[in-house]
Amino acid sequence: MASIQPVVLFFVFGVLAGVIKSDLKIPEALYKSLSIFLLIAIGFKGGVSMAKYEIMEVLPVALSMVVLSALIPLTAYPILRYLGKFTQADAGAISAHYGSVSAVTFAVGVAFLAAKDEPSEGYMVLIMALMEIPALVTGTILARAGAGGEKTQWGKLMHEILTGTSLYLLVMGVIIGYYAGMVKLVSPLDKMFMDLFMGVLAFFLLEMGLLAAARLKVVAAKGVFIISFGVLFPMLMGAFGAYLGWIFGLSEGGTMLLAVLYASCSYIAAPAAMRLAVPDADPALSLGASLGVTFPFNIFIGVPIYWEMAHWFHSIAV
Amino acid sequence: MASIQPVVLFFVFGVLAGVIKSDLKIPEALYKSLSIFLLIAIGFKGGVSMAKYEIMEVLPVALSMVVLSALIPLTAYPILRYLGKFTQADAGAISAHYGSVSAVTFAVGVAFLAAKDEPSEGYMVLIMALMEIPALVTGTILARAGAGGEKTQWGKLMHEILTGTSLYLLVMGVIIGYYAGMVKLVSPLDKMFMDLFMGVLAFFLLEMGLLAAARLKVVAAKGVFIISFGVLFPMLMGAFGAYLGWIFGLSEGGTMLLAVLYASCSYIAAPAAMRLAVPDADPALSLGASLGVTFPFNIFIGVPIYWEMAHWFHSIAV
Amino acid sequence: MASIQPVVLFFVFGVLAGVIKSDLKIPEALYKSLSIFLLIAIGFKGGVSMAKYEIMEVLPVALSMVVLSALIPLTAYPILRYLGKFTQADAGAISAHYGSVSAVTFAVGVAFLAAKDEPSEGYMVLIMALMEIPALVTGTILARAGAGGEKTQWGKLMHEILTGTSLYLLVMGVIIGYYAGMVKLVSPLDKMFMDLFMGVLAFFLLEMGLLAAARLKVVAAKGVFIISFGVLFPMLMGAFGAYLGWIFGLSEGGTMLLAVLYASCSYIAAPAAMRLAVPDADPALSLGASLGVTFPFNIFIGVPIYWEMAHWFHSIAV
Amino acid sequence: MNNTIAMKRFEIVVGIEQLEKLTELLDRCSVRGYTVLKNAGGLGSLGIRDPGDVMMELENVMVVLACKEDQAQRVLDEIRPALKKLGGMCLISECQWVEGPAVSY
Amino acid sequence: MNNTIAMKRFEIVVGIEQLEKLTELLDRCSVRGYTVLKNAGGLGSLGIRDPGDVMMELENVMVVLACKEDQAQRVLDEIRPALKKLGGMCLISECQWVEGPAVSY
Amino acid sequence: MNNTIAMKRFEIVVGIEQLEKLTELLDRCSVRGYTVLKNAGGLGSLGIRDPGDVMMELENVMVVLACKEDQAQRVLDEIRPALKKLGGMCLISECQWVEGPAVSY
Ligand SMILES: Nc1ncnc2c1ncn2[C@@H]1O[C@H](COP(=O)(O)O)[C@@H](O)[C@H]1O
Ligand SMILES: Nc1ncnc2c1ncn2[C@@H]1O[C@H](COP(=O)(O)O)[C@@H](O)[C@H]1O
Ligand SMILES: Nc1ncnc2c1ncn2[C@@H]1O[C@H](COP(=O)(O)O)[C@@H](O)[C@H]1O
Ligand code: NA
Ligand code: NA
Ligand code: NA
Repeated sequence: MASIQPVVLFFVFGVLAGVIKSDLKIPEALYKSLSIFLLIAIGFKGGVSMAKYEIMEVLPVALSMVVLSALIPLTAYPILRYLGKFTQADAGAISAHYGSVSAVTFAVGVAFLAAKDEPSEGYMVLIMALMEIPALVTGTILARAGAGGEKTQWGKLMHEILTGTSLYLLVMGVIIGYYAGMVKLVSPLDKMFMDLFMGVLAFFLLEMGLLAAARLKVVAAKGVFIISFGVLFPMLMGAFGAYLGWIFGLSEGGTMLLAVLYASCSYIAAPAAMRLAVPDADPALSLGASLGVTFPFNIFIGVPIYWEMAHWFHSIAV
Repeated sequence: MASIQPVVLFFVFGVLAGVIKSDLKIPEALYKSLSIFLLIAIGFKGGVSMAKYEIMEVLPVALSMVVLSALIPLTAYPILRYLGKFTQADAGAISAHYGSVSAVTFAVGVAFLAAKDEPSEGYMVLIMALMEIPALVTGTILARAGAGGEKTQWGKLMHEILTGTSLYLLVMGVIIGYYAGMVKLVSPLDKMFMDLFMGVLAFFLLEMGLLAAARLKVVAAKGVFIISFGVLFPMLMGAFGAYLGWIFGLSEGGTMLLAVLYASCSYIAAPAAMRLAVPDADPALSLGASLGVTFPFNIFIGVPIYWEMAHWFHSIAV
Repeated sequence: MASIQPVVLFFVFGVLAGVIKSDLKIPEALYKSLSIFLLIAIGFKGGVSMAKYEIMEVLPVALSMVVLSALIPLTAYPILRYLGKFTQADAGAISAHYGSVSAVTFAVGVAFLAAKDEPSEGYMVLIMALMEIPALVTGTILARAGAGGEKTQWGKLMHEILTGTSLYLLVMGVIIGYYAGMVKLVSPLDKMFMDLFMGVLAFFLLEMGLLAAARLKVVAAKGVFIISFGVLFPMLMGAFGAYLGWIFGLSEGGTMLLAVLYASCSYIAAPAAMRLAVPDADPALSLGASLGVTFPFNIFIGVPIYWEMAHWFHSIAV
Repeated sequence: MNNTIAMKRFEIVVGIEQLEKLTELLDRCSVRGYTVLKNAGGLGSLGIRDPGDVMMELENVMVVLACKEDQAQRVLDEIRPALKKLGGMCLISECQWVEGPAVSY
Repeated sequence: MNNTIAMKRFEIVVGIEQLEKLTELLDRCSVRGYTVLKNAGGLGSLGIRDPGDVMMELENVMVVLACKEDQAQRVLDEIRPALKKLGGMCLISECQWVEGPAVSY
Repeated sequence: MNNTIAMKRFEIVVGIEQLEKLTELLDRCSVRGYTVLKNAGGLGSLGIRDPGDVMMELENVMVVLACKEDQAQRVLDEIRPALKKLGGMCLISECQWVEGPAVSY
């Protein structure tokens, strides 16, 4: 009954390497290659299992959960702006990060379920891919509404959001996986995108550990509020996600994954979009909170808690 | 009865990413690593299945097909020079590209056969590796014969051709695969070079799509003749290859692969050699045609057509 | 009854590519990625099989073999200093290289045993990881004792040794593998770290061949003594290692691996440490000997010889 | 120095996202040669840019350009107003062009 | 040239392991802008350094820096003694800074 | 500026396939120091070269070199005729070498 999976130990050793100043370095090209792999593989896996559903049956539910995720930045913003006393730009940018999702946290959640042999809905991946859109749009509006300065270039921003690498690769993976599932030609591709998934995730988490160690130092200097926010806000959103999942009748595994999506926050797509949309926000703040605090919290403590939440909701009624 | 394999969808999404100007980028080091992998793996696979033949039995047939492939540039040249009105340098360089082969197109052909469970001769790989030689030599002669300017440095050129990365890796793969097949030690290496083949091809096709999208734009500006050539000439050569394969008594699968070899054209070895041998040729032209037009044509439309051709020849007589 | 494994042919082709001046190049990022993979995978494998032992039972034996390995540089130094007439700095630095180990040579040894289906003790990996420490410390003392110049910065050096990439990744691999073995969650990670091991090793050996070809040229210019040393000293140490392994009651496979560890020499960790600790030593000399001479000798000739040695010792008494 | 031509040397540093605009501008000035060094980092009014930081993805390019005096004035007239949008830095110094076979200035 | 300010241009090459110390030194001189080019190689008193040699792992960085005369003197006074520890090379030349929107010197 | 030596600064850009010939040439002139920046691109008489274009594989290198006047004349005399074969560009400018512990010029 091991609650810590071997794969997350790679993250621990990455952090440790940063802390003890080991000269361990992951080549930039490897980091980028692994992240391309993970996004495609996550999408592909989801797409293959979506091939088992009538797509039109699940779409309304999936889209509802995407639309409702706009509530995340709307909740985060007032907390950050009025309790945290952040500038409008920073509060909006951080909201966008927390409304968005972390594919790697999701992957750790999937691995957690796999170790427990718990099934989940394949279309959670599609929700993940699409959740970026309301989060980044809402966050930008919050950051810019009424503010002076240059006008937001919405065309450019929407292009960045809709064609951004992570959304593109996830959706591509879903479509190809779905097609492969339909025509029953998953087989030679699964050797790469499914069998190697966990091993690639291990490497990636090692690098994430190195990156998080560097970020944590920076965010610690930004004060205790942002750290508390990085721990408490995901718990709140995780509970909200679990509640929604239960309401919408997802399986226990799916409920937990929705909680993970709501609780996790972005450190790839959101920073790129916010750099463009809210250049006056401080990226060290949002990245520090999401990568330095919330990401480690989620993969170690959050994921098991969200599982308990899902379990609890499913135990109250049939 | 799916005629489009999931793996070629990766190419489609690569092109699409280029068209919609997604910021998706494949790290250069990944692209090079994947191409090294594919060349070794293609060679290795071929070598392993060659271990089943008496090598001296197949060598004459294989070499004949290699020698006959010199007819490809000899056919292409007058068409390009007199119908297409290209300069001698350009006509020769393009001929060299079309006489040479594309290992990735070949790989798509192999995947097509695998999905149909059709066998083919392992030594087709050896033919592929060696076909570069007559093509590049003939193309250079055509480009330079009688032309003034600096003398062709044949020593340097032959060194470039014979030690060039793609020929070297293919031959190396064949030899190691052959040896491994003979001593029955294929086993731990196949986990890499066979099981992962399709997954690696998927990544590679994604990048090829990005590259082709960029090339197509350039070649489109060069006029309609080169685009027509890029579609019609491979069909002609594919038919010729299928005819030869049938004459030489290859299996249906082998016949189709020979058609693919004759029809496909190079975008890695040939550009490097032509840069050296025919520096006054315009690489945008030859690369644009081979990568922007013929490559996509072959993997989507050509491969199934060459299969039908092989089928047709084999149905006329026993 | 093949004595040469297919995987070492990749090394041969790497050397050949260097000799014939092929333009084959392995991207730097790939080389670094593969070496990270190999170190983790070697550690992981060892850790998984260590999970079968009572750790406290094997620790004393393992540590003894580590401590005794300090004899290697102590033997090498006088030979190099007084027979070879090298400077104190060079003799010390080369001693450090030969006292240390080569993870890839070890991997070739493991592959040799795997092809013979011979078992070995998993904790050999731990010995390998730790052997760097006495070798580098002893080598540095030999190089600097009594010498003038700047004082050795022991703090910095010990930090470099203890947090250096190879030691860190090996130990990390061992710990995660051990944990995964204990909680019985090896399964999804083994698809990466075990199944692909040989394929990755193949790529790595190809690059090692390229590197060795370049190094051999340099070391050849340094005279015949260092080349003889690079062949004979490993044989001596291999015999010593085999003797120790037999004394300590290791299995035949384990005895052979200990011989390999004692015989092999470092070309990654030691150069980095010596650059820091003995900057006045000539790295072309130590690297040339270890990578250009001893490494190829060991993987082709040494490994089978060490196996015979292990066999011979085990045949004298029960 | 013999066989050399007195010229102006421009050294321009901008964010890589501006490179296309910059080369278009140079094309408009009919510049016939320049050298591009990517993967640059640095410190400026917008803070630190480090291309090795995979999370931030901030990269500079340095463009070095040699041209004759009159051409230089044209480049300067075009680039000065453009710098407002491009950000970054532009230095001009004196140099001697060593005459070779090709004229790419 | 109009709208330009006469400045000094520093061009410093050191081993990458010294880069942190160098930027700290520049910070101490209150320098407000510089450009860093990594992955440099070269020949010097310590022999050849080639960042492409995976076994040797020797890499240089080039730091380019434009600043006003008074600032330049301060940088020179700091960097000259430090060069002893840093190794490497430091060149100074004249240049003109093209005035842009931001002042990062 | 005190403690500095007046020198010539060479800035040479050639295709990477010519780098070996160039460094051999510099060796022949007994040059004792230079810095090499690979992965450069650019525009010249032979068109655009972009090391990021994996299909074309065209890469430039920039070599920066500081040396004393007399040495400089020797380098110039050697490099001017060689440029015909090497292609590329060579600029010369004035600079001050900051005296450090090592003499690598
Ligand atoms: N005027 C110039 N200013 C800066 N770099 C140049 C100039 N002309 C040529 N170059 C560089 O030299 C390389 C080779 O030039 P070329 O041999 O004329 O094509 C080009 O790719 C540029 O990187
Ligand atoms: N004084 C300077 N010296 C050298 N490079 C500079 C200087 N000021 C700015 N830069 C470079 O120009 C880039 C953009 O500057 P900025 O737009 O002011 O942030 C910086 O990241 C530096 O690489
Ligand atoms: N005369 C020079 N011209 C250009 N670069 C130099 C010169 N001398 C040294 N360097 C650079 O400075 C680095 C360190 O020099 P050193 O510490 O003398 O080995 C060298 O690797 C070169 O990149
Ligand atoms: Na979220
Ligand atoms: Na062909
Ligand atoms: Na040893």
